[in-house]
Amino acid sequence: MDTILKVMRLSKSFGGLTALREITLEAKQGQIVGIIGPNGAGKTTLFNCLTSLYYPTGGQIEFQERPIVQEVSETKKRLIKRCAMLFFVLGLIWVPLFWSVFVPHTFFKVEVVLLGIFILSIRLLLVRGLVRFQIWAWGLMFVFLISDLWFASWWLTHLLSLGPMIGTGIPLYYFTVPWGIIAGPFSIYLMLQLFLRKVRQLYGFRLGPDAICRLGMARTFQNIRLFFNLSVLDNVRIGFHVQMRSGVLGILLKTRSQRDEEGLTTKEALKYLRFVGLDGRAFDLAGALAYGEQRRLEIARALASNPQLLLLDEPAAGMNAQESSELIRLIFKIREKGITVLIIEHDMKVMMNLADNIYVLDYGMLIADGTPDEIKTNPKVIKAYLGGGTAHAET
Amino acid sequence: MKRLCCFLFAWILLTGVVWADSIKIPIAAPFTGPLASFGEGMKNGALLKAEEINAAGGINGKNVEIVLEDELCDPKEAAMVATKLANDPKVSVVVGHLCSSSTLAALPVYRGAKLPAISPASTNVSIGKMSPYYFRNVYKDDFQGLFLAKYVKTVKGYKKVAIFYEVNDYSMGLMLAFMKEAKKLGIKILGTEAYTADTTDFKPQLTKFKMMKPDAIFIPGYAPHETIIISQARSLGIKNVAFFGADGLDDDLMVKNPDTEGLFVTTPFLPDKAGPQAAGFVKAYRKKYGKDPNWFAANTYDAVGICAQAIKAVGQNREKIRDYLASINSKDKAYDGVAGKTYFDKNGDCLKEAFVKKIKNGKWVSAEKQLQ
Amino acid sequence: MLRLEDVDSYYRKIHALKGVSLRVRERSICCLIGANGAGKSTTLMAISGIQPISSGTIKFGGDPIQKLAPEEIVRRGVVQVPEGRRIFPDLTVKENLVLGAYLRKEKRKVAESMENSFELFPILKERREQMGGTLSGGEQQMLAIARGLMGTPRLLLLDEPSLGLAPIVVEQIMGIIRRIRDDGVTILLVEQNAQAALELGDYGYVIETGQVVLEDKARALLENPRVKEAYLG
Amino acid sequence: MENLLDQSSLFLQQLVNGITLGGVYALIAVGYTMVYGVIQLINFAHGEIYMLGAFLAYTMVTVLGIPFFAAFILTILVCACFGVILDFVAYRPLRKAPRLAALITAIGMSIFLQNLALMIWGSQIKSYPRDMFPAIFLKPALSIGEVSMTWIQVFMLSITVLFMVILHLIIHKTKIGTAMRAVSQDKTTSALMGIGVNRVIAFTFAIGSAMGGMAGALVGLYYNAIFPTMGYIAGIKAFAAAVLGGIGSVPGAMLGGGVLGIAEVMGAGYISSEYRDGISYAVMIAVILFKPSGLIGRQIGEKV
Amino acid sequence: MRWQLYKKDPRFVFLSLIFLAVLLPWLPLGASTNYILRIMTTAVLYMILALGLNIVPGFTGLLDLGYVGFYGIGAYTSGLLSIHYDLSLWVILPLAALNGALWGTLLGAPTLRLTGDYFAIVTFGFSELVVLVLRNELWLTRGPMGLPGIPPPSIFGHPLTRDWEFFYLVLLLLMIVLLVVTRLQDSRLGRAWFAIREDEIAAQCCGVNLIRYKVTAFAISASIGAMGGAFYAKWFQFIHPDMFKFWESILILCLIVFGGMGSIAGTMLGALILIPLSEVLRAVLPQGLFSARYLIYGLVLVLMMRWRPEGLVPFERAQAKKAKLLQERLTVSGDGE
Repeated sequence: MDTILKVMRLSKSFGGLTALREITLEAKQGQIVGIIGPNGAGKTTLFNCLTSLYYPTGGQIEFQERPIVQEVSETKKRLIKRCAMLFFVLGLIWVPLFWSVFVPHTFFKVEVVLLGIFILSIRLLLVRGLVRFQIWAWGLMFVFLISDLWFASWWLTHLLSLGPMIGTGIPLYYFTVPWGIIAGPFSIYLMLQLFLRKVRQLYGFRLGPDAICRLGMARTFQNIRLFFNLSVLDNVRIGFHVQMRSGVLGILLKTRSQRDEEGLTTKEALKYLRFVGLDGRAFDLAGALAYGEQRRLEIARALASNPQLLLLDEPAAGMNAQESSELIRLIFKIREKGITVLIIEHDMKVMMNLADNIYVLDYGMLIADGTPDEIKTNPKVIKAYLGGGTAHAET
Repeated sequence: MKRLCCFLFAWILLTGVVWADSIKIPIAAPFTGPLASFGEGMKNGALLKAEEINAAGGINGKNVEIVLEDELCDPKEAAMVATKLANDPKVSVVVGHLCSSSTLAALPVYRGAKLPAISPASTNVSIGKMSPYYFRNVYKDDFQGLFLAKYVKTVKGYKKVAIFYEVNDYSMGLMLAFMKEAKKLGIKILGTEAYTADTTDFKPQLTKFKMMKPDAIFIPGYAPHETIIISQARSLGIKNVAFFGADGLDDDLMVKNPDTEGLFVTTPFLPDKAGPQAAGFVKAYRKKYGKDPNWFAANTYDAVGICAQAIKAVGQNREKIRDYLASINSKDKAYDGVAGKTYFDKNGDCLKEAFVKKIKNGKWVSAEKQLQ
Repeated sequence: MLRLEDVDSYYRKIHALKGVSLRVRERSICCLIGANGAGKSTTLMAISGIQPISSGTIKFGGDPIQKLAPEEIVRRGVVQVPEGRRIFPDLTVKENLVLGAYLRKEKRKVAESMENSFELFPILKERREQMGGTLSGGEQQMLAIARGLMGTPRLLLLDEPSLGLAPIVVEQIMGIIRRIRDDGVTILLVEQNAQAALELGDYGYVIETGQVVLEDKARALLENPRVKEAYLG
Repeated sequence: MENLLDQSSLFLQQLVNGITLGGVYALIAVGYTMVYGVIQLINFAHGEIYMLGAFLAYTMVTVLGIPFFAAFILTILVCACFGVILDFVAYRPLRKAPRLAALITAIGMSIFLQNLALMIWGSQIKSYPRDMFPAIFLKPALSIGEVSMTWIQVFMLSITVLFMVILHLIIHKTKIGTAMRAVSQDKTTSALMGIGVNRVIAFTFAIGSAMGGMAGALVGLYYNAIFPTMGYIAGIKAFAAAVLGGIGSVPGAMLGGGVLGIAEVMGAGYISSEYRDGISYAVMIAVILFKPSGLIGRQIGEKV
Repeated sequence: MRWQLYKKDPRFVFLSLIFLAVLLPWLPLGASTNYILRIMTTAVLYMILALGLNIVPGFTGLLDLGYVGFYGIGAYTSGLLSIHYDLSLWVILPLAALNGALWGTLLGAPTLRLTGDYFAIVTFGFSELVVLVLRNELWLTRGPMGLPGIPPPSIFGHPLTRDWEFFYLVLLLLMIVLLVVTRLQDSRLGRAWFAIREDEIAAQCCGVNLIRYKVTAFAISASIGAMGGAFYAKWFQFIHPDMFKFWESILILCLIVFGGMGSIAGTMLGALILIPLSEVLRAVLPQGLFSARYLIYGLVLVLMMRWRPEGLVPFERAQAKKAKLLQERLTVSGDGE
């Protein structure tokens, strides 16, 4: 069996609070993998990291051998920060130079001084954005780097034709030559750095939840997130979104392929609804469904995107015994389709019958993994669940 | 069903036409909104004229009825009002639209309905050429700007002038005309600054003017803002600089402000410079409304007079009234009104004199020296 | 002291509480245990007047309180320490505590209670001027309980005080809860950590999908095979 | 050399103008920022309260003949009450509704109030007659060379600073202020602490509206022009100031107001007076796009 | 059976209403026919505008206060193109729509990641900036002098001047817009928008790229607005920056809030009721109060939000109706169960 999902040393912290601490887990093709743990153990945070709703603070995620999240080393981050500082320092020289050459004789005019302060403060702001890894700073940086590059070459090529610096009498090339020599290559270097994939990732150029879904990872939510004001059928048809191709023009012209696609989607959607046992309610509003039905609809919607890996977040929560046994049957049916399922559940009872492999989380750490039988007898797990003990490995 | 009832109700309201045997002359102007005080002048002038006509036995035995249509100086409203008027068979001529933008918006409607209209107040240059059905008994902006430039140069002898204009058609039209003429006459324009109708803080611009040290500041705009501008200028310490403007400042609002002492403006109408007929008008106006007429009142008074004359001559046929109005095309055929003689050129524009008046001891008086 | 009778409540369209009845005796620790989403927190929110109930009565000391505004319920002495601490992260520890005593007028007595809580939680005294958000999880929980105590409650509702805390800290907190009870405050403790809660409590209820399925003395519940099964399957 | 002197006195005079204008923006911005901080609502109608403040003071002085300073204090009180009523009538019923609903209500309220003022007072610009104008205000307080500052500017600035300090003290040193901060962070928990959330929100509205009304009364006097649409532009600019400073933070509103006022005046003075309003809009858009947390605000994360 | 189906089909209802509208100029209304036609032309124009705006707040759930900016851009595109190049209406309309879409994309791309109220403020700022540019760039727009003398549109060399001709033209435009909007609504794109409106996070996890679909919505909305503006310029033959002030945005927003955000029928109903209302007010209200008629629009917004936030035709009811219709259609064609 192939490994479909591989999570390595994944960490996530909010402010000072660590929600996940170096989680490592993997799921193999066709398995049902359970993640259990008491409330607040970080299970949902893990799911949110997997589906890119959160961005992990550290660690790596691989899905179908494709890296979704890569780790960026501290050294790289430090390098970027140093480069950003250098960029500002070069600006300190650049601004007076610029006035001297391009706005001659007006060096002390109020407006010009204001303009200089303005440019410098923008450069400072940019540095701040850059070291905080903000996306706008990344984009704006290129504008500034290109202009720096251009001026560096301009000054180097106009070496001797420049007069002395206004107000001082010092020959300008004392400043321009070193500035040009440093700033030119530096601009190119920094641009290349910023284009690195890992660095781009730092600035938020990462796969969004939609791209993750497109790759074949679909999920449900702990507190049901359906489109309550739309019909059940439409909910599932939205699930088909990633499988459909028609664009604006096709829709406006209602081309044959668009019509066919719509018809097919409707049929398929009804098929999925039958699969989860909701075919009788396809034309009702999703908000009108009972709780258990809403859960199943959410699963149908997730299935509609034709996933390789299905993430179910507490599907049995709030269900009675009969409903949850129906749910277990449904999950087995899903597995038969060849879909790998990753389930969060805090209720061990459900999990024991269901999962091939179980990971146990407790306050953000992985405390055990193994088959259900192993887990059942694992003392750490029992402690975590029934609680109270001090016999924890950590303490 | 409910919807249908609503619709029917609206329809009945809309189509309700009042049947009364009188000649309707509608006045379309802003009677509410920021320019309401000008609209009020128009209303008063028109009502006064209608009263006089009716007292004299009406037009061909029928009474004149002034219908007030409020268009808020909003082009869209103006077009709607125009359509309403154009589709009223009792309306054969319209006196109206104060703001040039309203006039321009209403103009295609009147043209489409072949309804003649006289504007007593729209001074925008482009109006005349647009429609054969539009006339006006007021001069154009370019004339006024040119007049002012000449007056400033020859009578006042100012050499350095700064302009503080509002971003609207009237003010900018005046500014452009003034600048063009100033260049010819060798008046130095130190700078132009703008403001919008929503602002009341003019200090940044005025501070700039203060540093320019002009002889005078030209403020082509409307009275409500300009009175504040002058006050703010004085409080900033702009003391020995004269302010002057155009007919948009001819309003009692200016007199109420003690800072405006010495301000001079152009106007199409001066009570004491006009003929004996005007003296009667001024007297009647004072009696009825308890204040002096401004030029809006005078011009509207005349416009209603021209309409009445036209209806009297050719009846209530729109096409004939237009032809009649177009035929008033020379000095000897001119309508002799309180604001001077009115006759139209081939565009429907008129040529009229302008006068200068100023504020002295908190009152509007005619300037000692007029430019002839 | 507190009595719930047939309380029904809806959350959106979901029937969250289906006829919950329970009673809390004076000067005791009553535990409400159950799985995630079973309706434990909803019960507490209903008692505190945040979550509206559709039918049933909630009586505190004999008076119905289900229609009162939350602040009125607090005034009567029912104070809740909500799930997940919910301290105010941008206020200092001291300000958090002052807010706990929001409805109390006498400044001197408030200062006295603050001294008491500092005695109970010495760590808070050290962190007095620190922002609430900068405390560690255990400290936040202590702050939350101390803040609840500032309101001089007659009945303290504790919602999952052990949530996300290391076992040693849980131990500590449970000890403090016992001390509070000994000081004469009645406690309704909602827990997922059944072992810890039942060891501490006097009486227990087990709640499942909005219904009370079991109730007994805490010791007895601890031995009950159904409880074990409910958790370990 | 003389040119240089002129230049710098121009600059200084513009700075004085800008700071005064900024003070006004700051006073209005406080209302936005406080209400936003507590219930995350852009109270569009706040600009209208500012307008009402101006009209109320004007009406009290001219129609009822109350001396200005008494009218000033009365206006502040009436505006505070008005803010509370506004909250009670328009926003309280929507506390649990989606934010879009509250926002649309706010816009509706703003239009309603503006047109109500239009009906009551008419759209003409109103000015205080000279004899009812406190005479001292027009005298220059200081004048160095070409740069001058009138007493009313001094009065406005000192009032602004004074009330900002008072506000800061209220928010950070009193119980109700602590409660306000608590409510802005977590309404449910605040209710659990026995804080009357609605009462605290009403108090916030009262303070914000009092500031807005005060700004209105001052501005009405300073520019001596009062009209029904004055709240619309001023409100938007003050909102821009609040965003610039970091919405939810009172010192931020002060800083944002000052920066925006100076930027606007300098922009009108040195760049283009035609695009004067545009400068505020552009600053606002740029700040929202690039730094939504403002100069001294904190990033507000969204919960999943 | 089929007839039963058709009778309930909203498309059938719309078509019959439009048929009635086509009859309107020939009803015996006496002299005021043209006046009523003008009011109805305005109402239909606002229907188009409201349908366009509806795409953003109605379908994707973002409050757009800058719609009038695109309306203005469309109007000026149309006005300038017809004055300087004398292009035909059929060239101008798509060009104006394209220009609107261009600006919509330019504005939308950076701003659409903002949360609701910030987005509203930015769009508001945008529309104010558009008006400022229209006012101040004299070389292009003649600024506050307005743009007079726009030649009326002509069809086969016959210039349109009469009111009924414009009425038919705007009806035609309405039908086109209606077709576009309904097709979009019943497609992959429309469902993606609805998903965003209902729950952004769930939509993302269903594979909907938020930015992309929001930008698309914004661009399409802008282009419909611009098209409305293009017609407006040709109809009025004069445009002025003051016509595109913020109040217009509020008015259009008011229409869709009143009618029901997100529902097409509601949006049109809103325009059909509220726009003629303004003229009824002119007849009913005393002179001084007419200028304060926006008071009523403000009141409509407040009261609707308080008592009936979903509008006259609520979104979910429209959705439920649509689903039932689809069910019936599928049963008839035997595709369904």
